[in-house]
Amino acid sequence: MAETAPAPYVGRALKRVEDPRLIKGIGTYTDDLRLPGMLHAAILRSPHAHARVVRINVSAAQSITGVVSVLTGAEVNEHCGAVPCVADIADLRAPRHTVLAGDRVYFVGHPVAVVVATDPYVARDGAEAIDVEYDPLPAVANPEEALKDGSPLTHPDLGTNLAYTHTLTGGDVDEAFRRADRVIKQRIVHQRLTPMPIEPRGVVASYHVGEGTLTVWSSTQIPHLVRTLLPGMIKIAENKLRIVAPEVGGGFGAKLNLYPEEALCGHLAMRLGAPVKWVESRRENAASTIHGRDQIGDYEVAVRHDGTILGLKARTIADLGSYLQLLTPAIPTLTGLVLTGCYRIPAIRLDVLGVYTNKMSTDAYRGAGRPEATYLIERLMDIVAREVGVDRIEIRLKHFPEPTEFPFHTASDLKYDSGNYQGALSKARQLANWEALMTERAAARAAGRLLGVGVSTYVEICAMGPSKAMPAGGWEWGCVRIEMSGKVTVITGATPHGQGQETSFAQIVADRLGVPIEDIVVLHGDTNVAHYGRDTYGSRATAVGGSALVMCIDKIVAKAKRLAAHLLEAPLDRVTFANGRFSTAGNDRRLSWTEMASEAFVAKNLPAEFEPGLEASSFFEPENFTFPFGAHIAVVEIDRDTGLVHIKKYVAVDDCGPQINPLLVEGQVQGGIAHSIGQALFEQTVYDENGQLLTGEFMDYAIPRAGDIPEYILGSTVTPSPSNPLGIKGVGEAGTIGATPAIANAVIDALEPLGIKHLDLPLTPERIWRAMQRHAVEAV
Amino acid sequence: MGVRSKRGRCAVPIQVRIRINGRSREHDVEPRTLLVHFLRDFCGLTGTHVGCETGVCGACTILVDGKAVKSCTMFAVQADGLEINTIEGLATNDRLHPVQQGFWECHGLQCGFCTPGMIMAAVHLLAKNARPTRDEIAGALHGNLCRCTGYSHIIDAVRHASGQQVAGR
Amino acid sequence: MKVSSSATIQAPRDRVFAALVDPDVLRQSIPGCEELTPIGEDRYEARLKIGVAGLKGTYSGRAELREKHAPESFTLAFSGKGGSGFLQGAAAIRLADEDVATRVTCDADVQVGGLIAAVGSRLIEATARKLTDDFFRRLADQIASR
Amino acid sequence: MYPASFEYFRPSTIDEAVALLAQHGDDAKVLAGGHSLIPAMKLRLARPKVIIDIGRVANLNYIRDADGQIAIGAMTPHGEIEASAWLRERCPLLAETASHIGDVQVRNRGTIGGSLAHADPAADWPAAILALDAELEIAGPRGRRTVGAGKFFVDLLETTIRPDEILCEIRVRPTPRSVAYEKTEQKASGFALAGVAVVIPERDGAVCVAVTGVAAKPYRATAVERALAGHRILASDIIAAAAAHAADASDALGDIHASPEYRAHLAQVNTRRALTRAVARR
Repeated sequence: MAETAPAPYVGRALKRVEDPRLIKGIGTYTDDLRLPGMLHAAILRSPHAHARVVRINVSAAQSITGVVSVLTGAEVNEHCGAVPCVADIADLRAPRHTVLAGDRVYFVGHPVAVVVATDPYVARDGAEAIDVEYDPLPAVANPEEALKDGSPLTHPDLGTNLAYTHTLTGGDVDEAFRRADRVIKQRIVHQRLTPMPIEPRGVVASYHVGEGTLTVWSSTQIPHLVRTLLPGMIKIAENKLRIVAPEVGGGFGAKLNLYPEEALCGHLAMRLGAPVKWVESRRENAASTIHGRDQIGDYEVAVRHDGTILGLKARTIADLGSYLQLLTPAIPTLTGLVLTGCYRIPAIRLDVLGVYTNKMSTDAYRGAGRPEATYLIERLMDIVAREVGVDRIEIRLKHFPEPTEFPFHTASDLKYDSGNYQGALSKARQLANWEALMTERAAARAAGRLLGVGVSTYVEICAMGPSKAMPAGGWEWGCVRIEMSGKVTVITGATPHGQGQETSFAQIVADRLGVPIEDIVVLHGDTNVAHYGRDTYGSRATAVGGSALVMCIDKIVAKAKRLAAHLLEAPLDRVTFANGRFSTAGNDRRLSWTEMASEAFVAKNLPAEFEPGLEASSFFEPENFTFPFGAHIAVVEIDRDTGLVHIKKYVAVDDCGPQINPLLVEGQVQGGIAHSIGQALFEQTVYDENGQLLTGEFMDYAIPRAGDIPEYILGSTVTPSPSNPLGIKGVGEAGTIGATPAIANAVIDALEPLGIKHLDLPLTPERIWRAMQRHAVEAV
Repeated sequence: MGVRSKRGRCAVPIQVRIRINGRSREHDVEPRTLLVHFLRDFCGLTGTHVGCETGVCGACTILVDGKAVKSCTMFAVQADGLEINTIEGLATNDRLHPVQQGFWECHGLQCGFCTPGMIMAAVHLLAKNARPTRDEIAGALHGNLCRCTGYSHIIDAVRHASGQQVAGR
Repeated sequence: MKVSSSATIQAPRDRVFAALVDPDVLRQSIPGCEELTPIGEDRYEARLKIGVAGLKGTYSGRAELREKHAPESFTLAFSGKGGSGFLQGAAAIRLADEDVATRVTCDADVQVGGLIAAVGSRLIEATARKLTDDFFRRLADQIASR
Repeated sequence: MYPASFEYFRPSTIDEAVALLAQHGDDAKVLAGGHSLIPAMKLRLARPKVIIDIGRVANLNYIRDADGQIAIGAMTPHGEIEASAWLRERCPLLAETASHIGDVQVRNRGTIGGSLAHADPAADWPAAILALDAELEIAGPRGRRTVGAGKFFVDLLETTIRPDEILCEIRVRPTPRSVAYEKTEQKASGFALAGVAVVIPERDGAVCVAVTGVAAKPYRATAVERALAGHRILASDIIAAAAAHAADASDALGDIHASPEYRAHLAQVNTRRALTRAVARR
C-alpha cells in the first residue's frame, strides 16, 4: 500500500500554535508572575540631565510602613559591577556605567535609588519620599554642540564628548571624486526614536538560599546573553544562574540589552533573601530604555553627468547618549556597512563620530543601522536622479548588480549572498500599476494637488551572523528530542517574542520528521531548558536557529536509520525514511517514530554500540550573513492647507528567501512598515536644549494607530540564500528598512512642484507646511 | 450618605464587590487601588495588561456594564456593584469567542501583549455594529496601541469575526 | 524655554523699580508666594504654593537679584523644586518710561525639569505665561495701593 | 502608575457632595469620569487628599428637553452624547464634537461635566459650548447658579466653578443642521491643536465661531463673526476672508507638537472648513 505524502507544512499560512493562550489572556508575562513573599521595587530617577548628587536623605522613605529597604548607589554599586558594552570598537573612550548613579547623574531617568516594599504602591510612595539634593551642572543635548570646544562634558573625566571615530573605506574614494563630473552634497538628519514595545520592561528575581541559585525572569530578547554577562556584574556563577524570558511583549531591539535593573533585582533578591519584582512604567520606559537612530550626516556623492555614481563620502555624527549600553557604539558603524545599498558603488568612505550627550543611550532599534543606511542611500538616489535629470527607476536599475553576479562584493567588503533586485523592483512596479500611477500623478499635479510616488529598493543584513563578525558568538543552538511516546520536543536557543517560531519551527520539524505538527512542542526562553542560545535579534532566529534544528534532525534521522536497520534486519543503506516511517524494500513493516522511540528508550533491542534515546543537539555556525532585499512603493497625497500626509497606496515586495509560513512573513512585513510610517511621518524623541525629555509618555510620543495604516498590496519574490540549509534570509526588519525611504521619497516627490528637494524626518504636517510657506515666498 | 473610607493618612480599605465574568468577587481595597490592579492582583486575572499610565495604550481594556473601558483609568471603588467582563471570561467551555477566533485565524497578534485589550475593544464594537467597515474598525480601535502587527491583520481579524470575507483566509 | 512678557504699570519708573526689588512687594506679587525670606544681600529663600493643575504643589527655592541698574534693569536668577519637578533660570527685567507710566519687560530663560517636563510639556508654556501675567497684575495692584 | 493615598467619599446626592467639598476645601477633588484626574494622579502630578466620587450621585446623567432647551447632565459620558439620536436631531454639534474626543473607551467613561470643569485648553467641548452659547448650572453651598459659556472659562485650567461648587448641568438651545466642528488633533494625545466649532443660524442671527486648543483658554473668534456679519449668503470668498481672522488677538500657544504660528494657521484653516461644511448643511 503506497502512502501518499502529506502536504508539507512548510510554506503554508498556518495559524499560530502560541495564540490560544495569548488570545485567552492566560499567557504569562513578567508582570504576571507572583511568587510567595515577593517584594516590589521602585526606582527613583534623576529629573536632571546633569547634576552633582549632593545628598540623599532616605529616612522619610524608610519610615513608611511596608518599605523594606531603601538603597542608593553608595550601597549597591560595589556589589553590582558595571553594565557591560560588548561592542568591539577601536580606541573607544568609555565611562564606567554603574547600576545606580554615583556622585553624578548624567541623564534624565538615570537611576538614583531603589525602594523595596511589600506592595508596589508603597514602593512608589517610598521613592517619592526620598529627598535628593542635586547641584545642577551644565548639560549638553545636541551632539554637534557636544563636539565643540567649551561644550559641557557628559563625562568630565574623559576630557571629551567624542567616544570614538570609526572610519570605513572601500575602493579609491579620492579617485572617484577626482573623476566625478559633479559632486552632490546633502545633509541628512535621522531623528532619535523611542522603540516603545507595548509591554514595558520588567524583572523578577528569586534567590534559592539552599541551592545558591538565582533565577531572573526578565522581559528580554536575550536571556542567554544576559546569563553570559550578568555573572560579571553580580557575584554569582554562570551555572548558578537561570534566566527566563517568559512571554515578552515586544522588543524591537529595546530588549536586546542588559540593563541595570536586571543586575539590581538579582542583587536585591540575594541581599534581601526574598523575590523582588520591578516593572517599568511607561514614563521610565521612555526615559531609561534605549532609544534608536539619532544620526546627523553630511553626504557627498561623486557622479557622472549620466548619473553614474562613482563614490560616496560621508561624515556622520552619532548621538550615543550618556552611557554605552550593550551595543551602543556599534550600531552607527553598521550604517556604513550597507550604505551602498543595492548598488554598485565602487568607492566609499564613512567617518562615524560617536558622541556622548546627556541623554538616554541609543542602541539597536528595529533594523539597527540598516534603516539609517537605506534611508540615506535611497534619499541620495532620488536626489542624484533629480539633480542630473535621470529617471529614478533608471538610476536604480543602472546600479543594480545582475542576478548572475552574486555573490556580489561591495565596497564595504560585504559579500551579498544572492539577489535579484531587478525582479523585486519590476514586481513592485507591476503591483503598483506604475504607468497608471504616473498618469494619475501628472493629472493631480495639473490640478494643483500634491500627489507623490516614492520608491525604495533595499538590501539588508540578516541572520546575524558569522561568529567572526559578532561580539559574542553568532551561532545558534537547537535540540530535537523524540520523546518515548513519540511526541517531539524541540528546544531552540533563539528566543522568539512574538515572531511565531513555536509555529514556524514546528512546521520545519514536522515536515522533516514526518510527524503531525500537533505532536511537536517548541520550547525556548529559559536557560535551564535551552542550554545554549544567542537569542533573537537581527532577523536571525529562523535562518540561524532553524538551521540548527535541521542539523539536529539530520543527526536523529541518521541515528534512527541505524536502529531501523537493526529492527528491520536490513542493511543500513537499504533503509529508507519517508513520511515519518522507516522501511526497507521487501518488508511490509514500517516503523513509526513512536515505535522507534519506544525501542530506543526501552533499550532492550539495540544495535551494537548504539546509545539509547533519540535526541540530538547542534550548533549552527553561519558562514555568512544573509541579505534579504526588496522594493517598496508608496503613494501619498499632501493636504496643501495643513501639510498633513495621507498614504493612499502602499506596495511592498520583499524577498526573504523561501517562506516557512507566509502568514507570519506578512505579519512581520506589515508590522515593520508600521514602524516606518511612524518614523517617516511623526515619531520623534525630543529632548530640550537642556536635556529634559519632552516625549516621556504616549501623550507626547505618537506611535501609529489603526487609522494610520493604509491597505497594503504585498508581494514577494523568492531567492534562496546559499548561506544556510533552509535558504532563509530573514524578514523581521525588512518592513522597517524598506518603507521609511519609500514614504519619504513619496512626500518629497509630492512637494517637487514647489521646488522642495529634501526635508528631514519626521515629515510632520508643520514641517511640511513651513517648507511650503518658505517655497511659496521664494517662488514669488 | 454613600460610601466613605475612614480617616487617616493611609486610607483604610473599603469593601468592593464586583461581578467579574459572571462571578461575584469581593475584596477590601485601598481607595487608590486601580481597577486593573484589582483584577490582576486581587482576582488573579492577569490577562488584562498595563502598558502605560496615561490611558492611551488600551492594553487594559475591559467591559464595564458592557462598555469598553480602560481599567487603568478607574479606581476599583468606582466599579463597586458593577458588572465586568475581562478577556478570561470570553471563551465559553473552551470555545473561543468569534473575536478570539478571528484574531487566531488572521494572525491578529504577535507578542500578544496588546491583544486582550484589542479583543475587548473589538467585542464592544461588534456588539454595537455587527458588520463594521474597515474605517469603523480602525476608529473603534483608536484607543488600542499595537507595536507588532501594524494593525492590518487586526482589522482582518475583526472583519473575520463579523463574518465578513477576508482575503486569503 | 523662553518666556517673554511685558506690562505697563501706572507709576513712574523709579517707583516701579523700587517695588520690583522690595521683598514685601514681591511676596505679595508673586503668585502663590507664601514666604520670601532674605538670606543675604538681594538673596532670598522662597516658598510658593502654585495652584495650576499640573504644577499644583509647594515649591521651595532661592532667588537672587543681580546686575541691578536702578531704575533701568536687573536680573533675577532663580531656582526651585517641588513635587512635580524643578525649575531654574534667569529673567532679565527692563524698565522704560511710557509717558507717565512704566513699561516693564521680562525676558526669562527658564529650564523646567522633572515630571512636569516629561508629562506636562504642553502646559508649561501656558502656565508660565499665566503666572507672569498674574505677577504683573498683582504688582500693579501693589504699586497702586502703596 | 500608582496614585498616592486619598480618602474616598461616594455621596449619593449633589447636596452631600457639596457639603463634603465645603468640609474638605482645597484638599478635595471631585471625581467625575476621571479621565483627566486619574492619569494625573497616577503620575502623581495630582495628589488630592480627598476624592469625592460623584459617579453615583443620582440624576446627573441625562439628555432631555427642558422647556425647549436641551439639558445634559454633567455626568453624561461623551459616548452617550455622541450616540443620542434625539440630540443629533436637535443639536448635532454636540454629537459631532463628542465623536472627536479621545477614543471609544475614553468616550465611554469620560463625562462632559468633568471635561468642562477641568478646562484643559486643548479639550474639544469648550469650542462647542462657546459656539452654542451654552448655559452651565453650578451647584454650591449657596444653591444653584447659572453661568453663560462666555463667562465660564477663566484661564488655563480654570473656570468660574469655585472650589466648593460642582457643575451639574449644561443647557443649550436647539440649532439647525448648519453646524460643524473641525479639529486637527495632536497626534499622540488626540487633544486639539486647533478645534473650531461653528453654528450658522437658519435665517437671521449671527454666526458663532469658537476655537479651542490654540490659546491658553478657548475663545469666541469674534473677528471672524464680525467679518461674517451682514452676509446673507456665505460664499467661499467671504468665508475665506473671515476665517483668516480666526486667531486674531489669540495669544497662540506653542509646544513640541505645534508652534504658535502653526496653531494659529490651523485655526484659520479649520474655521474655513467648518464654515464651509456648515453652510453646505444649511
